[in-house]
Amino acid sequence: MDLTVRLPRGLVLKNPIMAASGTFGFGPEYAAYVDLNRLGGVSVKGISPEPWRGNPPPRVWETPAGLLNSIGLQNPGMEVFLEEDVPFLKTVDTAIVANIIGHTVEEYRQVAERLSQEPRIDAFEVNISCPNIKAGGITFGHDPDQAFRVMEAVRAVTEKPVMVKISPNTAEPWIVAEAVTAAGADMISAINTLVGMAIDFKARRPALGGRTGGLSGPAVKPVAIRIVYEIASRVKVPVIGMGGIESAEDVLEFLMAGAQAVMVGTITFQHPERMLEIIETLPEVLNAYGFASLSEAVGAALPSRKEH
Amino acid sequence: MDLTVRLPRGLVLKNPIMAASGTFGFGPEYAAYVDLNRLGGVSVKGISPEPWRGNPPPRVWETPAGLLNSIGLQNPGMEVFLEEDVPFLKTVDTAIVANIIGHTVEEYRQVAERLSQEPRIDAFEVNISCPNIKAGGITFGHDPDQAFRVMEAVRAVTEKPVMVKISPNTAEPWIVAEAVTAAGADMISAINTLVGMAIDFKARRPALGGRTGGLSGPAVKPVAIRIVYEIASRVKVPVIGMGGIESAEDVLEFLMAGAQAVMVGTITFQHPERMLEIIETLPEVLNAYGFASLSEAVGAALPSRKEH
Amino acid sequence: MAHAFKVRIDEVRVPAPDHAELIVHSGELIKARPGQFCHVLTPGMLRRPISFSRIDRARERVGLLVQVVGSGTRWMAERQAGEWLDVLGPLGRGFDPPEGERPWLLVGGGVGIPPIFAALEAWGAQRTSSLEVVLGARFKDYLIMTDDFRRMAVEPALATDDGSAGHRGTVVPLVEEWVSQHPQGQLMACGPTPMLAAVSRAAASLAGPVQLALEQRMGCGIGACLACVVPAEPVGPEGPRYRRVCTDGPVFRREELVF
Amino acid sequence: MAHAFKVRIDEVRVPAPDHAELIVHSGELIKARPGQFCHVLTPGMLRRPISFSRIDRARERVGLLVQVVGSGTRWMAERQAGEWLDVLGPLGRGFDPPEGERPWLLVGGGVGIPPIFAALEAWGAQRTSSLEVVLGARFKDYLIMTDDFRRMAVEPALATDDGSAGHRGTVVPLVEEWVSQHPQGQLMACGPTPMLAAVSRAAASLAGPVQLALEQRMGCGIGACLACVVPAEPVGPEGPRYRRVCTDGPVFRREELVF
Ligand SMILES: Cc1cc2nc3c(=O)[nH]c(=O)nc-3n(C[C@H](O)[C@H](O)[C@H](O)COP(=O)(O)OP(=O)(O)OC[C@H]3O[C@@H](n4cnc5c(N)ncnc54)[C@H](O)[C@@H]3O)c2cc1C
Ligand SMILES: Cc1cc2nc3c(=O)[nH]c(=O)nc-3n(C[C@H](O)[C@H](O)[C@H](O)COP(=O)(O)OP(=O)(O)OC[C@H]3O[C@@H](n4cnc5c(N)ncnc54)[C@H](O)[C@@H]3O)c2cc1C
Ligand SMILES: Cc1cc2nc3c(=O)[nH]c(=O)nc-3n(C[C@H](O)[C@H](O)[C@H](O)COP(=O)(O)O)c2cc1C
Ligand SMILES: Cc1cc2nc3c(=O)[nH]c(=O)nc-3n(C[C@H](O)[C@H](O)[C@H](O)COP(=O)(O)O)c2cc1C
Ligand code: FES
Ligand code: FES
Repeated sequence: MDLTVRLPRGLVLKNPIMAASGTFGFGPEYAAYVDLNRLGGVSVKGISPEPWRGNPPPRVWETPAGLLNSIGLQNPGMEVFLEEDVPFLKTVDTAIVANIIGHTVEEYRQVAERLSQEPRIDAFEVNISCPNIKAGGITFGHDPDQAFRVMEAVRAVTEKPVMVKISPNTAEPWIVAEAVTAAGADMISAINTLVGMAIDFKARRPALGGRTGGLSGPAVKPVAIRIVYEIASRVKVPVIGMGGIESAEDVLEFLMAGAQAVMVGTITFQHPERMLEIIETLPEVLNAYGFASLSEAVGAALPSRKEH
Repeated sequence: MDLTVRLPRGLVLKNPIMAASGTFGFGPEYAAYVDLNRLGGVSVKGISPEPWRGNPPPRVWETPAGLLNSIGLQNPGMEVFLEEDVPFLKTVDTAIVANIIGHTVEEYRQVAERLSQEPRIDAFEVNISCPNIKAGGITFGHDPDQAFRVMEAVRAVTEKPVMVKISPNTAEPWIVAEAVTAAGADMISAINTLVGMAIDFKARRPALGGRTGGLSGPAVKPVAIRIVYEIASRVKVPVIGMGGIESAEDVLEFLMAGAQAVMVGTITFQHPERMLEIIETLPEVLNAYGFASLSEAVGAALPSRKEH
Repeated sequence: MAHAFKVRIDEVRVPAPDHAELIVHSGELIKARPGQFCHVLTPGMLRRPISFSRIDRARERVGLLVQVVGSGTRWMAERQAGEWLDVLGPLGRGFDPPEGERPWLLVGGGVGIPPIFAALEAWGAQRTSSLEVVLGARFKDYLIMTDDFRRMAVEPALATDDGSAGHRGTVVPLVEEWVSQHPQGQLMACGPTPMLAAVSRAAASLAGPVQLALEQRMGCGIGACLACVVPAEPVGPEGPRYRRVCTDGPVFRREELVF
Repeated sequence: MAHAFKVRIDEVRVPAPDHAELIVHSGELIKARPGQFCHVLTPGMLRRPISFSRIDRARERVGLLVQVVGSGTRWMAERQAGEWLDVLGPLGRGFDPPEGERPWLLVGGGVGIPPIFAALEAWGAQRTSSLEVVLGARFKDYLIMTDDFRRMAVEPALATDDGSAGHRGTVVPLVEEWVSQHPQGQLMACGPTPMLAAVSRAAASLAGPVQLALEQRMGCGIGACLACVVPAEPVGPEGPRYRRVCTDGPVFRREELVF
């Protein structure tokens, strides 16, 4: 079965399975475990103009079927990324998505402009939804006007395909999706993590160094499916779905809810090879539920599709 | 260990464990399985002035460590409740919380006024956060002004203790908590369910009859802990915590995050007797983590407590 | 006070591919009526409702016959004799006993067959009137318990979707035929909802009671959560009223239901 | 290409209450250096990092000695010989071999003892200079592996919080004493972070390398997620830099760290 996914501005994925930002480093880290050439794409760790330190440890905490993290977007900044990681990325054949972050609209613009010059970068994912930093990050993602301004600034400096990553922590995430689409976003990716917390009984304080953290993993899948479904029902641009994917069945659930492709995060920590297994079994699973092609499954559960 | 909880307006619980609304019927249903006299309290299924039909089936769907439901607040209306269930409730000695719902501010007022005349009802829980109905319900819970007006109308007609149940589906749930406290709420209960969805592969549509549903169970605990912690940090009134409680350790986590008492929902379906087991083991668990009393644990992880 | 309790699995039978029948020992569950169910703890969030395939009061054993359709039934099918199940039950409204004089038709589809067999086992011996059994399934292998019926000296009429055993197609034509021949008859059926809807229509003219055992996704299993509802009479301006499979059913009279 | 793989448990030992040592067979894991770890799949969301307690190249067996502190270690301690573990490894930066001429102190606290024993087993035989071992634990029963040290002809100095074996208190006074007597010495330590912080201070004046093996909660275990960081040099205006225990460590030089 042909698993190719054709997205706006000529972005082509070999298959709909990409590594989710922040769970796959900048690419080289998992290269010993996963043949990157077989992935649909890799969204690298969030990149800012200058280095960010991140939050104090502990930075992860297990929860029922989930994971809380408060990495705080630690990254060495765009110049180090270009120097140290892009040369490796040039040796692999998979779509590279640069996940970009900033404290201000200007910082988003800066990093998009600089990385736009790098041909190895195939697309941008504008992260306005990270719950783990105080300024910037999620605050842009909760306000359609600010989200619009970030996307507008990024659009002004790049011709590459751009997706905006949506926060699940608002009542109506599709409002932000509509705002950034109006500002020129080519795609929406959803969801980022839910804000959560755990208590360390012995320390008598929140378990994570950053106090609150972002919840990911299978626990959040129903929230993600619903947001993908609502956005796909309302917005014309393609949606990249994620949140709790563990299996090819989970991928099918996102596809049927309206996603054209997906990203896989937390489960990679448990099973580095899981994305490849999913890619291998996806055709069988599509067939088992009566889909002759990938595109047939996309949006199959949306109301508009039922009326046809 | 004395587990008594003293709450505003003379509401006294034998212990901090109450049954969560919608998971325990109106009281009689579980009476064959659980000695209600041993519970801290029971929050009954949401009650409206007139009968509500609820949503089409299927109404529940399993998710990883969670449960989606779209019951849609089916209930026989306040008069049937008073006639058919209150007589039974008069035979048991536990705090009875009437969970009330309405499509309009006026409906909330009506049901509060009518039930306020019934001495067996010890307190109200104003449900402005149910994601499973279209009009009323969650729309009140997402708008601090509307939430204020609902609480104001309820306050005008009852002297009984009133808690307002908060939706987790907004960026800053404490804003609604602050609004209803300003309108005279004596307590906050949190959280109601997260909005979610699952896809039925064979039917090629959302699995629940109501399309979206409310996510509960262990999966949501980190979201609940964080919201309880934030509300308890900001609002002066007592917080009743819930979301994913399975064990006495989970209860302790809510207490340390600032809850004075808790409600237990989804796990009761799996283990009807679990609430009683929790009540029995809570003193040991408190002791194991160095708490000599219940009140010592309340808020132990809050920043204000650390500064003392 | 009622409570969840543990029952020992005495024996595990494999009546067909993808099926397992757990024979469990329990002085409590043998109080069940055919058509009642128990709510079985599995590793998932919710218990699984399973009917009784046989109720052996003398030996204090009941049967739980499952078809593997997902994680919970797979887990059940993997149990071994000597292990324990955590159950709530018996739960729900079972079949009312057949009326003595009326011709009696039992209709089972797929994993709706077990409670039908339990009904035959409980009441078949005292029957004074004619009795027939119609069983349907997707294909031959899934026509479970046919030997059990034969041991009760009943030769069931069979139907399979693919014609691999008995009539090709559903049980409905067989039911229609029986109804036309036995206007004074009574009927008990259990199976997938579309089958029950068709059986209900086919049996509309019967003079005797038509009892249908329904399935619905359940939460509590004891009447508290209102998860397990099905559309029922009376139909008001907003549509049918909703009633609970776990306590108002699983067995309903056809007049009570709206398909 | 590296990958997660399954290793067979040859033997399960119980070195102390609440502890278990799984002896697993693996041609891959025996390539490990003392101080490295493997990332073990358990039923939870994340794998569990566990050091090697012994690395027997000849018999192709390594030891994984766990103290039961939660769900994952409990699950591991319940494994039986003949079962399989799913592991990633060996991972991380292990201890550098001791420098031949320098007096050598090995310090282990609690479940930090296993990698210390692995270091002794790997390099103890070739030593040309003096060697001492200091072990600490909460109480006597938790002083694990002391017989293993004795079999290597080393009598460890002991300390317990409650004085139930050896000195009452922590290992720190014993380390301080050794440091004052061996200014040219080198040191390897593994244990809880507060112990390592104190050992690091006590060993500040040593002329030889001071290697400390740290713990931190991990996600990926292979350097991708930046979960497992500890504060490290250089300290900038915003505070220390963060480095990864899983790939930059678990073993660090004391100069690299900020406690
Ligand atoms: C009153 C009653 C009696 C039943 N008796 C039998 C029986 O004797 N033998 C038998 O094999 N099956 C019987 N079923 C169906 C059986 O309950 C389901 O096949 C089973 O719950 C599926 O669980 P799973 O984990 O394997 O499937 P999954 O699809 O993984 O289950 C997911 C969830 O959906 C629910 N679910 C899935 N299918 C059904 C269904 N058809 N009906 C109700 N809930 C469902 C599960 O309980 C669970 O909560 C009965 C159902 C009811 C309501
Ligand atoms: C490099 C390294 C080597 C280790 N070697 C050993 C060893 O040889 N023997 C041994 O008994 N223990 C060792 N530990 C500690 C061991 O990893 C934890 O005790 C274990 O992960 C606890 O898991 P749990 O499920 O039992 O506890 P839980 O508290 O239920 O675990 C919850 C989560 O916290 C993490 N966690 C809890 N405690 C620790 C801890 N101290 N360090 C890191 N993560 C933790 C778990 O991995 C899990 O993700 C080592 C830790 C590290 C980082
Ligand atoms: C440890 C960790 C770090 C993450 N870092 C980022 C990040 O830098 N940028 C980003 O957009 N999302 C980040 N995310 C969110 C994921 O990309 C993804 O949206 C989320 O984890 C849901 O998918 P999952 O459940 O498959 O992990 C991170 C998630 C985790 C678990
Ligand atoms: C089946 C079901 C029905 C519910 N009905 C109501 C309701 O009528 N009113 C209400 O305020 N909350 C209702 N809730 C929400 C619960 O009271 C509780 O807030 C939520 O389930 C989180 O707790 P839990 O994870 O322990 O179940 C319902 C939850 C479930 C699972
Ligand atoms: S399953 Fe809860 S009412 Fe029937
Ligand atoms: S655990 Fe992921 S970087 Fe160390």
